[in-house]
Amino acid sequence: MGKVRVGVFVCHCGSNIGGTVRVPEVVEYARTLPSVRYAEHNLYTCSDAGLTSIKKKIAEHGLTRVVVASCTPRTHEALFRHACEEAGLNRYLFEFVNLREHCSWIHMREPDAATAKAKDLVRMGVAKAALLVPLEAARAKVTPVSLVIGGGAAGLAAAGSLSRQGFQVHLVERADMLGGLTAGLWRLLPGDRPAAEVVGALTKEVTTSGNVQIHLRSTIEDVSGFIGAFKVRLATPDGFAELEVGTIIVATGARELEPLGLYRWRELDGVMTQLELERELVAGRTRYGDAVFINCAGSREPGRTYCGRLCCAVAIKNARYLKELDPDARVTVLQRDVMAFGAEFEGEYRRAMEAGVRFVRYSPSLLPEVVGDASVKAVRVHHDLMGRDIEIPAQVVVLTTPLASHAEAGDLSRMLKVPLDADGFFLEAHMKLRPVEFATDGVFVAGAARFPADIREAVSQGIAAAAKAAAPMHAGEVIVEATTARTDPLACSGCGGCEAVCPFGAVTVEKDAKGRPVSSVNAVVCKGCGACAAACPQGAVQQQGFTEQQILEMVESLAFGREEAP
Amino acid sequence: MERRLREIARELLARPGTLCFLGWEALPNGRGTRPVEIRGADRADLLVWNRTCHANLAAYLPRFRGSQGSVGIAVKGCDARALSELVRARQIERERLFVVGVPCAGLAGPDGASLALRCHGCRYPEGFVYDATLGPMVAPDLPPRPVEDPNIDAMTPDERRRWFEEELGRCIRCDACRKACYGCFCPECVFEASRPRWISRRDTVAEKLFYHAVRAYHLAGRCVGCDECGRACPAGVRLDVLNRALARHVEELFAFAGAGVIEGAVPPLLAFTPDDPEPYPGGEP
Amino acid sequence: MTARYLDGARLAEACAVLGRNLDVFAPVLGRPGDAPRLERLPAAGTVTIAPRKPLLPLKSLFLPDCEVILTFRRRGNETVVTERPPVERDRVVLGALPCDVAALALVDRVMLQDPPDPSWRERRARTAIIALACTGEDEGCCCASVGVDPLRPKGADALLSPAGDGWLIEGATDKGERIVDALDGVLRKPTAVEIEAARVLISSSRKDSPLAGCERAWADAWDTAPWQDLAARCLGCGVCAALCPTCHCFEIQDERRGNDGVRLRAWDTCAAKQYARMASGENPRSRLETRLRQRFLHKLSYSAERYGSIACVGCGRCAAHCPGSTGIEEVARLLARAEADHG
Amino acid sequence: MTAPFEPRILVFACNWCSYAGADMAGVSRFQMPPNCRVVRVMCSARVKPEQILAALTRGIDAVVVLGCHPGDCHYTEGNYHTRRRALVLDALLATLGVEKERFQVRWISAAEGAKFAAAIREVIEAVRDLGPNPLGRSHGTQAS
Repeated sequence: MGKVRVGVFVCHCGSNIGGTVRVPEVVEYARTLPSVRYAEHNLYTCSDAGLTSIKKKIAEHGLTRVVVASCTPRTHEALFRHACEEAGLNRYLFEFVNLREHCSWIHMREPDAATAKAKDLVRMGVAKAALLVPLEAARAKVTPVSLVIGGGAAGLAAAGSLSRQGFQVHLVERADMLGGLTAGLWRLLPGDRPAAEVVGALTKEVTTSGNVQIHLRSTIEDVSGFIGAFKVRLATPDGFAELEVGTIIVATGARELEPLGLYRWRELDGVMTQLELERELVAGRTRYGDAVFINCAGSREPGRTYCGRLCCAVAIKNARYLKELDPDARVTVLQRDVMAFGAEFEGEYRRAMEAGVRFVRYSPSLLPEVVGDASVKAVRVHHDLMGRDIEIPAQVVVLTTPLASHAEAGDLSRMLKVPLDADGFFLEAHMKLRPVEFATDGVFVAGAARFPADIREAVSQGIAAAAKAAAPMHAGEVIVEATTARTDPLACSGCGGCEAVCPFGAVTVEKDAKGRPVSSVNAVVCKGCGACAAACPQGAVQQQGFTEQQILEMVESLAFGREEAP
Repeated sequence: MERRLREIARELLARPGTLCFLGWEALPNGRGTRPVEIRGADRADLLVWNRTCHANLAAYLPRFRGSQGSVGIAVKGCDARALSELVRARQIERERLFVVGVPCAGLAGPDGASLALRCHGCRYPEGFVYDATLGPMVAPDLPPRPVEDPNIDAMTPDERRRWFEEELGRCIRCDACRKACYGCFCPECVFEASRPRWISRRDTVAEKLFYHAVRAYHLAGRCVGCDECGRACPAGVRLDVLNRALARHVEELFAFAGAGVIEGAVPPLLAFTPDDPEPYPGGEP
Repeated sequence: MTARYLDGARLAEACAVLGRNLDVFAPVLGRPGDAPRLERLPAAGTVTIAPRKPLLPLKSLFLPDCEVILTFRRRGNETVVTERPPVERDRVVLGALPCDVAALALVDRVMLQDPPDPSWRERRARTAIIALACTGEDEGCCCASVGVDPLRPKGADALLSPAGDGWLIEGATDKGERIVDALDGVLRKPTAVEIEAARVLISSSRKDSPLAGCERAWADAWDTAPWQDLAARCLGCGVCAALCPTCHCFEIQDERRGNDGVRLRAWDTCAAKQYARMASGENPRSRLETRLRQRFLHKLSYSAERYGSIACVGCGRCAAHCPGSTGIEEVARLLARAEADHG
Repeated sequence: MTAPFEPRILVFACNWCSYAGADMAGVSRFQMPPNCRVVRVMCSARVKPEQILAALTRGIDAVVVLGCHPGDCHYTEGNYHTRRRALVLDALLATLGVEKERFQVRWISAAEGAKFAAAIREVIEAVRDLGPNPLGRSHGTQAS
């Protein structure tokens, strides 16, 4: 890798560093370090003057490694790497030393100690720099085709958005029709718009666009590959199909929880779930008589502790419909507390009360009781405010159950190497910063597959996921982290430790020509965390840019490198 | 039992495609046994089994990495644990092995009569699948391990450190311990590598401490307590004290059954659960 | 030259006297059950002048397992080097065993041939060896089979012969005589009984080892001996070489840590896999059996060819410590058998 | 009259949370004693216990590993591996009689500059009280 000639550039950062650390002294010290061929200080190394000087000195002194001792790599590393690149030096032959955040700013009253520490830090940086090697970021072509798993609101929105952008889309739906849960609904809040219209609008786009290939009654059998080049095996009514896609959007939605064993559902006539109610409404039933809705059926309790979020709004909506269908009927909603978030739902809540729907609070310690022999007669409940039991006559009891994750989510999460949360919903890379992405590149999530979402949320998440998925497909290639892991096949015993700890499935152990197990890293999938390198007892797996030798050299230059004997 | 062992080996070696049978043979001086690799059915009668069969034959298996043909091997409980961990670590294919379980009621100590220290409280690998056994492979009724000598648990940290510095200080850096260890199958040991040079050749306590500490860590959750390292050590360093202590800690920390006890089980250091013990500040949920 | 007598009770005193102008080395027993170790006095543990082989042979005082030849510090582009002398003061070794003493002569053949190894030569020149007439009680002992006289060993500067609860001490060289004179204050004239006791000493060191009459070239052994079988058992642990009194291979390494470093000479062995590996990664002895063959043929054949005697003094350490219980005696037996079968 | 003992402490910090937390401490001008040297790694799971043992046997007085809060790892599960390795290393060091203060793990997010400063102060105090690292007594390079 050529001669090691290190150049050190120490920054005053105005007085931010220079006001505490005696920068010229640090530069003098740097000049005494082995393999340092040049050192200087700059008022602002990140200024044009500073960057120009770096480039000039690289040429003048034939520097092959550059160390900048200034602020934090988190803000300035890219800038200095770029400067090295402009001077014809590989961008990874640059090492950053943090003298500001990690030294001058935190030892402002101790110039001597801060200066001594700055020398240590520079020495450690130079020690590592001397061992840096040029790296090339891996590039991978991205097939401009996307797979959308799930034909519900989120999936339809995602597929529609992608097709509008001119990408081929495979839309996979295991049911025999599109629309998902929404398709079975009556009317939607806000605005009482018939669900059929919304589904129709969403569906129309994908069915009419030539870009979306719809696979009904189809399921995912197997997924291999990585961003840009996934291979997907599809089970369709007419046999298996192999798809090659660049990105994958998971929009598998959720299911309405079946309240088995709760409130005598499937035991008494007249006890039904919200979805069952809406299907009846769609089918045209108009007579219900007195109705009691029981919220939080099967949610916010041990075993399923989460709040379904939407169910309150659904109960509010349907309670009002029943009241409107039969103004004389007594419609009561038993609730633990009403989560009618946002202006619209708050409005709907008021609207329902004005329509004459009664809301009665019950406590989880005293659950309501459905009374009746063959069919529902009444619901007995402890009225929290009156502090006594009351009995509410009813012909219909509607159970408001939360959305729950699909049992099959587990298989899909294994195939895609993406995680699930404790409730079996898909877990995104970061709930705030990367809400529709998985940690695994090229795989995205939208809608109720992540967490109970209403149609608005499902659609916007679908469009967001589509946008995220479109980015690499527009670029046509992905450039991935260069500080990835790498295996030395001669040193590797094939024990599989690296494979076991890799969160991304980037490391695999397979037999070589001689039949010996050997690990290898897929640089495109690897995110450069280094967990595998730390798991390898022998050091056969190395993380480029953070090799065993580089780190140990820093440790030793701290332990042994001082002027005075330790 | 010995006869049955020979019969099994003979029958196996007669089969086409059998490479060899790993067992124990009597020492020339008749006092004790040593490992033997039998090739050819006619030599099966060399095989013996008795209380002096200390050698953990699993240590020889990684040599067959990348070769063809099946290998017969006699294993005691501890050896079986080593074997199943080697299979888990892909150092040998289970299909290639014909594993003969030897019901061991505890090996002889140095004096020939007593029970070897390491055998006290020995447990057989639960759920290990043998291809044949010389008798029922049941947990022998062995006395629990006597109060450790030295009893490092009873020492203050400072006493412990001094004890280990003195004990490991006896090490002569011959590396026999790792070469005798079934679990040290790296093509090139990290201590032999020169980039980086993890360890100095210098004869200092710190280097010895580093060497043995790293070895213990590498074997955490993989050490089966066969104490072959101790047997190989010419300086009589009590390596078992460190290995045993760490094995115990790992088993307690992660409710781990023990290295190789459950076939295919991943060693604790290659796995995790979100609800592992959390002693570190900032980790409270 | 007349024999003098050292009372067991006055051993410590004797060591102290010698310690005035010399570095004194003696077998020290650290922990019961362990083998004694040759240590510089004063040392923790008890000095044991007895026919018990020290863990590391006498050779290790002349070719240490690891020694610092020089130290260096890097400053900018220059490097400051400081050499280390092999010995500070003249040295004396008390109670060396005849097998170990004989081994020094075998290693001399290598280390003192032109060009001689400077630190070996200086250590040899500046060390007096007081051997112990050895009754060879260990099972492994067979020095008598390879031409070592355990009771009157060659190569020692003075000899201790057990008698009563002490030792008869006789100088054998000027160096030895000077040591005896220096000890005059703690020695006394032996009684007739003591002289007789020392005269009738018997060593149980075996004379019938297959190593006896081994000193010739084993031309065919390369192909005929069952190296494969030996390798099948060998763990390649290298204990045999680590403890061998005649093995003398070493490597020289520069070790830098931070900006400081040392040049080391450390023991090495042909039993180790990396021993023959070249910079290219090519390794002519990557297979265990080839390394075994190298080690044992070197001792039993090449050495005999070159110097007229095998490179083994029958101390038995290799057999005693081999986890596979295979010592050089057994190898010699196998060579003989192989020759008989093929010859 | 010798100078009072000042420990040398090595800190490994993960790029995404703890190193950023350290930056935050700097930006906030939280003052702390100058005994620590931070080495940046991408994830705390890159830190190899061998490296920690090397530092300690080479005479570094204490090693601190900082990572994201469990569950917040940038690489989803890296710090869970860090935690397991640390638990085992703790056990190993405790067995060897090394004071627990000489190896510490803290979970510090990018926002927790104050927590970083506090942690560093605590560590330094504790190690100062312990005195020099005995494991470093006879490490391998001094010209002895």
